[in-house]
Amino acid sequence: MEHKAVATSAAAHPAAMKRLAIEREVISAMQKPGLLYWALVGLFATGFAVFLLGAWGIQIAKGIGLGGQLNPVGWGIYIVNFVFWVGIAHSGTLISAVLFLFRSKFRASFNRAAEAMTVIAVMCAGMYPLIHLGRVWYAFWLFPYPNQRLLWTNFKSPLEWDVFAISTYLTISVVFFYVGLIPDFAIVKRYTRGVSRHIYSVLSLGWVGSKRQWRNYNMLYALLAGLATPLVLSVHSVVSWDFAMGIVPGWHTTIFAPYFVAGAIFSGCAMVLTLCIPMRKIQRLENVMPIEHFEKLAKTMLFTSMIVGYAYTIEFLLAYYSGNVYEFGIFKDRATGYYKFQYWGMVFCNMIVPLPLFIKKLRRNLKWLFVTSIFVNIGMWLERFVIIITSLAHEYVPYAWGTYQPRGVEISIMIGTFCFFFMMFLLFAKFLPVVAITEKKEEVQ
Amino acid sequence: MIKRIVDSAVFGYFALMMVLILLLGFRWHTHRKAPVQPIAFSHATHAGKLNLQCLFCHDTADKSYYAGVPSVQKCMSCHQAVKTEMPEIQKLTKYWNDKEPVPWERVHRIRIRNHVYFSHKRHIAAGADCEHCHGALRAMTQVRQVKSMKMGFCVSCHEANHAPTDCLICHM
Amino acid sequence: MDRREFLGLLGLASGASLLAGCDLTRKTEKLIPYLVPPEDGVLPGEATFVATSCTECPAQCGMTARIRDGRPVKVDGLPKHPINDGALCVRGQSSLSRLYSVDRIRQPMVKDAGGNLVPATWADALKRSADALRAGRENVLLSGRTTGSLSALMSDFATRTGVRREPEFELFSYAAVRAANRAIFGADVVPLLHPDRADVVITVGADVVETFGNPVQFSTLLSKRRGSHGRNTWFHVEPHASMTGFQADHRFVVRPGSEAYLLAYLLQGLSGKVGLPGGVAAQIASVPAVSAQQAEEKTGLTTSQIDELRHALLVAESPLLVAGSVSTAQESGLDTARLAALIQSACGMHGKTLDFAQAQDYSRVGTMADVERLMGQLDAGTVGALILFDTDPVAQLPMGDKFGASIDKAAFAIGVSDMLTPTMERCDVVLPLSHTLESWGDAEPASGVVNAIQPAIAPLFDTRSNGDVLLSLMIELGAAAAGTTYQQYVYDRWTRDLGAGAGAAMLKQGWGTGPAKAAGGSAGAAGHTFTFAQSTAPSGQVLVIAPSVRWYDGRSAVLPLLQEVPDPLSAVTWDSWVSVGMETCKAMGIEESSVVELRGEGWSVPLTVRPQPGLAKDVFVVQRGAANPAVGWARSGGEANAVVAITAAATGRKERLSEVSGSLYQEGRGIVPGTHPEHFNGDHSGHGEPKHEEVSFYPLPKYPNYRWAMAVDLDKCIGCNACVAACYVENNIPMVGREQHLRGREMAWIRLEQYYEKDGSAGHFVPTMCQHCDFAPCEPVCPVYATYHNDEGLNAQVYNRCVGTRYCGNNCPYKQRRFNYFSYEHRPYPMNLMTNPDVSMRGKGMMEKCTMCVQRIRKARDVAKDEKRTIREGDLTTACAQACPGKAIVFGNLLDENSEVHKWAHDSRSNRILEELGTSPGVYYLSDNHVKGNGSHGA
Amino acid sequence: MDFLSQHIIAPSGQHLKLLEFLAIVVYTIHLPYVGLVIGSTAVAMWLTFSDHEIPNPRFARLAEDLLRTFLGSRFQMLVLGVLPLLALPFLYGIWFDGVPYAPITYIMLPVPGILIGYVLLWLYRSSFVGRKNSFNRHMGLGTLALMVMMGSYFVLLSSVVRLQDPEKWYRLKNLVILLLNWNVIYKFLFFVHAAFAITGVGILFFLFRWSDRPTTGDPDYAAFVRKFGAGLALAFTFALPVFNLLYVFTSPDVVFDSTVYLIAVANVFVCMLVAFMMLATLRSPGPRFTSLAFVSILGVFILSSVFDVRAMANANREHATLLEQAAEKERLEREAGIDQAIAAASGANLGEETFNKVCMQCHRFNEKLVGPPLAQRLPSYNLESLKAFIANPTKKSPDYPPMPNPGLSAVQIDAVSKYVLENYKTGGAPAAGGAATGTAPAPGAADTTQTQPGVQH
Repeated sequence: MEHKAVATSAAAHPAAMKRLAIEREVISAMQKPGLLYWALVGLFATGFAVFLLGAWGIQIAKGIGLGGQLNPVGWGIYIVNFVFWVGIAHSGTLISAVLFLFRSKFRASFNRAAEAMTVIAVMCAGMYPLIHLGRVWYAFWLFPYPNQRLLWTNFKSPLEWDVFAISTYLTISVVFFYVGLIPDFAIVKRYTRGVSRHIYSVLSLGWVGSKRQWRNYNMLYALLAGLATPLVLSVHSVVSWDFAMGIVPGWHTTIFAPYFVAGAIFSGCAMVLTLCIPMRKIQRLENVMPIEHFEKLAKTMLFTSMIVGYAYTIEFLLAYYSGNVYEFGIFKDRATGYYKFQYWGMVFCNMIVPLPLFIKKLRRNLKWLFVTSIFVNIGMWLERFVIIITSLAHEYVPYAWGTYQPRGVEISIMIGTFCFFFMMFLLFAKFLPVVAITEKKEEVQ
Repeated sequence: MIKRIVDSAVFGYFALMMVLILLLGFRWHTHRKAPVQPIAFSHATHAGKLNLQCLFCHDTADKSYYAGVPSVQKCMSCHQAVKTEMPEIQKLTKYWNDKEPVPWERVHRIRIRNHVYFSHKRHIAAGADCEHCHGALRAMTQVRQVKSMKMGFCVSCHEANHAPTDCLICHM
Repeated sequence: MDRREFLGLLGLASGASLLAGCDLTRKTEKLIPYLVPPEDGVLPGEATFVATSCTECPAQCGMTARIRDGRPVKVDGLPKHPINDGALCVRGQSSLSRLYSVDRIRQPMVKDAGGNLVPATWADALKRSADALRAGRENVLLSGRTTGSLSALMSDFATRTGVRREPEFELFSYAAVRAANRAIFGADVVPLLHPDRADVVITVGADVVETFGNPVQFSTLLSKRRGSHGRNTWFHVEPHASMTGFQADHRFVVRPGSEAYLLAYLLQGLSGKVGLPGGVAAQIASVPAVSAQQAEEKTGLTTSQIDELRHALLVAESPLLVAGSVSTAQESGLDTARLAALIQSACGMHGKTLDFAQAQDYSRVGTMADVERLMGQLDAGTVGALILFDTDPVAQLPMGDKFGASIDKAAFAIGVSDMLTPTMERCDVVLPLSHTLESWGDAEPASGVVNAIQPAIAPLFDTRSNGDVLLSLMIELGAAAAGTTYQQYVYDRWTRDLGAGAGAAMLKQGWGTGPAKAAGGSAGAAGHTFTFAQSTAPSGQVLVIAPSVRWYDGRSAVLPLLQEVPDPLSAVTWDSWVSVGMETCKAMGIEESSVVELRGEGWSVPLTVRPQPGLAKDVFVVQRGAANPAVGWARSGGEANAVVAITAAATGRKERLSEVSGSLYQEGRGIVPGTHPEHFNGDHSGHGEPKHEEVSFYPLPKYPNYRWAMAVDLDKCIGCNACVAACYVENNIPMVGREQHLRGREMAWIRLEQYYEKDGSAGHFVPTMCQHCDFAPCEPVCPVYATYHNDEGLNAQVYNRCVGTRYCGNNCPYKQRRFNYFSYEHRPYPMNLMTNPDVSMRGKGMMEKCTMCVQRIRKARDVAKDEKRTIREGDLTTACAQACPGKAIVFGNLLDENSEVHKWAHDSRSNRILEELGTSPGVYYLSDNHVKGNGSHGA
Repeated sequence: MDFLSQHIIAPSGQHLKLLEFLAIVVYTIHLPYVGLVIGSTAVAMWLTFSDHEIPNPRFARLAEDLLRTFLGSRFQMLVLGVLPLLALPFLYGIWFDGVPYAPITYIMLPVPGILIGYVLLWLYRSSFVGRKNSFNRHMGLGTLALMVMMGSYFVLLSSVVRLQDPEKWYRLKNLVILLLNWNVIYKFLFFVHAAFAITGVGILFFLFRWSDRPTTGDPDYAAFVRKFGAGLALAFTFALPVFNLLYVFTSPDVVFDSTVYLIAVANVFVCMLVAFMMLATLRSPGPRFTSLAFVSILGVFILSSVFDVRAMANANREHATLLEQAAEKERLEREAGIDQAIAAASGANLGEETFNKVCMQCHRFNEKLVGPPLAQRLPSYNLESLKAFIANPTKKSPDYPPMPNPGLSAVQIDAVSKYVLENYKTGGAPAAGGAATGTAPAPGAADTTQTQPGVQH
């Protein structure tokens, strides 16, 4: 019945016709999932259960020592992954919030996917600080709450800042994500029947699209965007301070905050591409995700890649210039020492690989973009590895130097998080409109 | 049909609640109930009625960090003559004759994992009252743990009496 | 009440007081009271001390055991003891873990039909042995070195039961040295060395701070001439690289087997000296002439070096020269020893820097010749029952397996030991020994000094003290009245030798002065033909089997603690390795952790390589106990051969060594105080006052009463690791084993960082622990205040508040924080008895580190409060400071103007490690006097 | 509350039991009524509001009925609402004689608040009729009344609940600390939900069973009321066990013994009964077991108050025993006083009695028991030194255990010292007599009376 109503109204105006087309396209991407889809979801779900939950359980029972951490290197790839995922999360907020404030059009194609990615990635990131704790069953001590012990937490500690940064970030991005979805839920509702219809209608909070609702909605959305934007800078700066606040040579530098933020956006864009390019293909969203928008994304990536590259070089310069034996020692070791492969791998992936994007043809070539994005993801992971591990491995006292290799449980948990990430994203892709329908419609004149 | 489902659901819910409370209660019941001692020794009689001083039996409380359980010999020093006809005292005499120590049940146990050091000596030297922590022993026929002995309990008393609250004072 | 019974009761009561305060080691429900309260002065939960003697090695220092809850939880040197003066070496500190070792024999054992040892009763075991002894053929008793009453009892045993007592077996028998002393000074002893009286010390091969003579005594005396007392010059001549060598001011590396040439050359320089004893002059004359360049090319030293040495010896007021260890344990060893003795006599060291009156009595100890003779008899089958009394030749002898085979030839072998050593495995009956801390007895560390040995705990297992074992054998044989106890025997002997009532005094003081042996006069005995000119010194690749500071002659390698504590030179913990010089490594194309095959005639052993700076080319060093190649023994001297020609071949295999050092060099960082670039302004003196505080933005820490601080005098530190072992025992530090060491997770709270110069010219040993910084980087980063700074300057760690983020560990520039990666709380019986109840066992997932022995501070405060005063200097010291044989560590209150630590901290040599970071550490290091500023910061 | 403690003589065991019983009674009378009042007011306000938004005669009518029925007369308010309150301080004042009074102080605090609350309620009720033209005033009054009542009862309940946690008393420096406590909060939530539940059941009971039935003769209004009441009751009865559980969970461990948690279980059980009754009522055409339901819901209140009182008693078990001992002691002292009077008058044998009662446990005159024979020791004592020794014994000889402090009053010490000092020479003949026949007037007694003045002057 609604169908007909829409149809007739559409028949009247061609613009309405276009809008309807968009609507249909996005909705059709949500039609009944096939067997393959469920198989994939199941696969990832089991992966999550076995690799992450299972391994973590064993680690809690046996002790953190199952990992590869040792005396100089107290933080293994758990923290690497933590920073990596927080980084991924960033572009979500960037694309949706910042670009929204800048009124840049191309965001509409990605923002939904990006936001979803943000939420999921923050979840992944949030797990790691817990996983890496020696006594996770006392993790609640990290939160300041009145207790019979009359104890308080140490607000001087960067880790404490982290607790707040991450939780804030999760809250904001979830709210932002959901608010963005409300009108679309209302649309999706119209196309569904039975129980799911009920669910969607509840989720849409009785959205009817009246003028008043739209006015309030836009106001709220703008406000949230305004709230979220500073987080893009603040959260990852705080994360970078986890390291910059330490006196570990290789960590203790002022360029970390901007350097990390740029890196975060860089990796975030890469991950968006990695996710959206296949999605576009599979769910046939060619019209709602035009190639130009991918190109714009590629440009952002190229730009940030160069910022990061600059940071890499300047670090060396500073270390050399400082004449500080510890500082320069660590950088020499990065380039030539035990971890040189990781280091040069990082340089290759993050500095060299993106360079061809200067060529317009390649920017517009989705296959090329996809490969590049994969490389960048790997490169950014390596960057975190290099920053965290190598610095700790070669600190002040030579007697206490050591080498770290990740061990079974750590790898397994890492795989587990990726399973979790893809599982969640698959669910998102089928059960929520992957593109902001209403905004797309607005584009139509 | 619906009716039956609803009824059983309601019943299930309440039943669950009852079971939970029972479990809770049971847990606490076992947790803090006064343990059954091998000899029904009454503090009410000795500390209360006879008004024996705590240090009379727990004689190392003011000398060592350990309050000291009175030696069987000490019990016998009086009970070789006093109330020898009572069955409980005869139990005691039996232990003494078998040259076995009395296996008292612990009442106040500081839990294993909490890495604290507590010195009875220092607290008595500071003029702390035994019963402030151990409850009104003069009134207990069967000793039980009255105070939680949690950290908050210690800290607030330390603060109240301007005792040091540096972690290392107790923790190690 | 008899003491044993009392101890029994204490043992029983231990349960009680353990639970009483706060039992952190064991959960338990029962509250066990005393049956009868112990005698006055013993309070449950308060420590008592028992004075006894250490028997981990033949030096037998005076030892005191701290008893908590009826079990010894810590051993330390006996204060004011004439030999070791309150210090104890790494072996002594670890000897407690022998008492509580899980490998101890727990009851008598006898061989069953199948030929494997099975548990048995004492009655059975004794009966079998007695029957064997009665069997008629000649019975032989072979024991390790014994002194005092035990030795006397053994002679009684021999005479009464007709058992022939063989010369005692010690791998380090000092045979050559003794022979020389017998010849030159007419005393078959190892004299006490007096570095404190010497202005020039020359040690040829003798590892005087590791195993030679009494290393603890040497270090203690040496420290009198170190640090701020000015310093004597010390030359060390050795073919290999030893810890002792790196302690000396000048370390001369000579070609193996060429020491004799050097000494002979030196001796010639002395021949002009007037007033030499006649005999000596004659002897000197008989020494084959050695020209300067002959000496040079043989020894491989430079002219300047030799001249420096010669000059030093000539001008010295009262020199001290001693040769021994690897230098005498070789073919030309006897010559070396004799030459050394001649020089000693010529320079008149006798009675001045060499004290023969207070010497170690080795007269009953045989040489390798005796061992071989015994093997001959055994093989001939003339021996009936062979009693192997607390000795382990099979494991220690170079030809151990051959000896083992000979044991089997004996009709019956009776083993007496505390652990199931290879020797014991070949015995038909094994009688378990109690540990010294469970026994009565005495020991004679040096003539004239007698240590009491008294039980600190009732025997853990069904074992008997060494004396009681002998007595029970005698009783079984009817050679002694039933019911005689060793305790009584010892008492009587004391009363006889030391006068009536001496027993009580002994037990109280722990030692007594016995009848001193007559100091051997200068005998200048008959001539001796020096053969070193003819004897062929090994050339090409040479293997040096050096004594181990951790394992002595290998006997202590069974103690897990001594495996966990790293070797001071190589930082290797749980593995066997061969040290190889850098040049050799380059030449052979091998490196760290590659396996080489060492081949001699008739034997070959694969070992993992550990590069060792300062080691000469083609010299390979293996420590006793790490490997035992069948290298035979030096005919001339009669000591087990320590220097042999070998051929080494790289196998190409690689095996990771469990070692705890990240780098052997400072990598240009000037960690070692006095070698930091900042301090290279001509003089290498530090600056007493902390620098950064004046310019700090942060409020300076306020310390109302105390600022606990520590000062380490690197000039006195000899790098022996005793502090490490002491810390392990005092603070219940878990022994995590090889696996975890390979993963870099050692738990030591204090460690001995060794840094070599790239050219191997010098080695520095820096004991480092948590520096308790005023501005500790670990503190602000902990999210839950598990670590914080208390108002006594301690960097506190609250274990049960720790959630295990490990950020503090990351942020500690000194890397002194240790994380419990697994749960190490639960130790197997009887190891769990070793836990010190004053210190809690840290649980899984907690960070831990040096607490500056906060439990001792707490105890001291307790006492002080009772006396209504503040803690005074001398009320307490930390375990490491207490153990240090060099007296190199002091601990105390920095705010107290006249405290030792305050004086040291404001000494001109005082530095603090990584001070430029602004951490303002609470541990001060007094730089080593002989560290020259120039370029010794490696790289 | 200190002024109380001056007028209090230590209560004996039975006395305390009585006090506990009284407390239960008070709660049983008071709390259900308060519950009804608060609940009905809230419901009435909601109904009025909805009626005001979208006019709905049923709502208006029900609201009116509620107000008329439940807020009742001033007399009700006074008897059920106020008087019981005033009893509480006295009950607890006696019970907790000689302990830090923190919680009890707070018990007094809400009383004025509650009084104001009733006044407001009264105003609210009377303004119901004229609500059409002064709606805001009407609702405002209601809201204010509710807030005041709720607040006051929050304080009251929390202070009563806190009586179960003596360990924390000296920490209760101010109201905030008193109120910021999970145990307290759950208790209050439990109470509120119980209030609405009883209101629900009450609607059924009072509008269908109670004297004048407003529901008669209007079937669909009756149906509406039935559904409304039953629904309300059902909903809140469901919530009750949850808060019960949380309350039990957060109570300090000391309060527990088997009875206490069985009571908690019983409480849930009763809730279940009510729930099923309400279900039945919803399903059936007409109201069913309304009175039974009302009685059971009362049971909920009774049980929970029994729980609290038992818990309080458990937590302060030792304190009670101390009080009993104090009472005992007072009694003894009174008697001692009498004895002394008699002694002063006719020189009776307080000394001898005390000796027989206390000292004879360990001492005889000339045989060795736990303590040494007095005949052998006493020559070394004079009256003063003996008194000093008895007042504060110290270890004298190695062969005997140290003498514990017998804890006698000065009078007794004086008497018993005189007694033994005079009698041990005579081989304790009277002592033997005393030992045999407690208070038989000993032959020596006369002499002692004569000698006594001699001793004094």
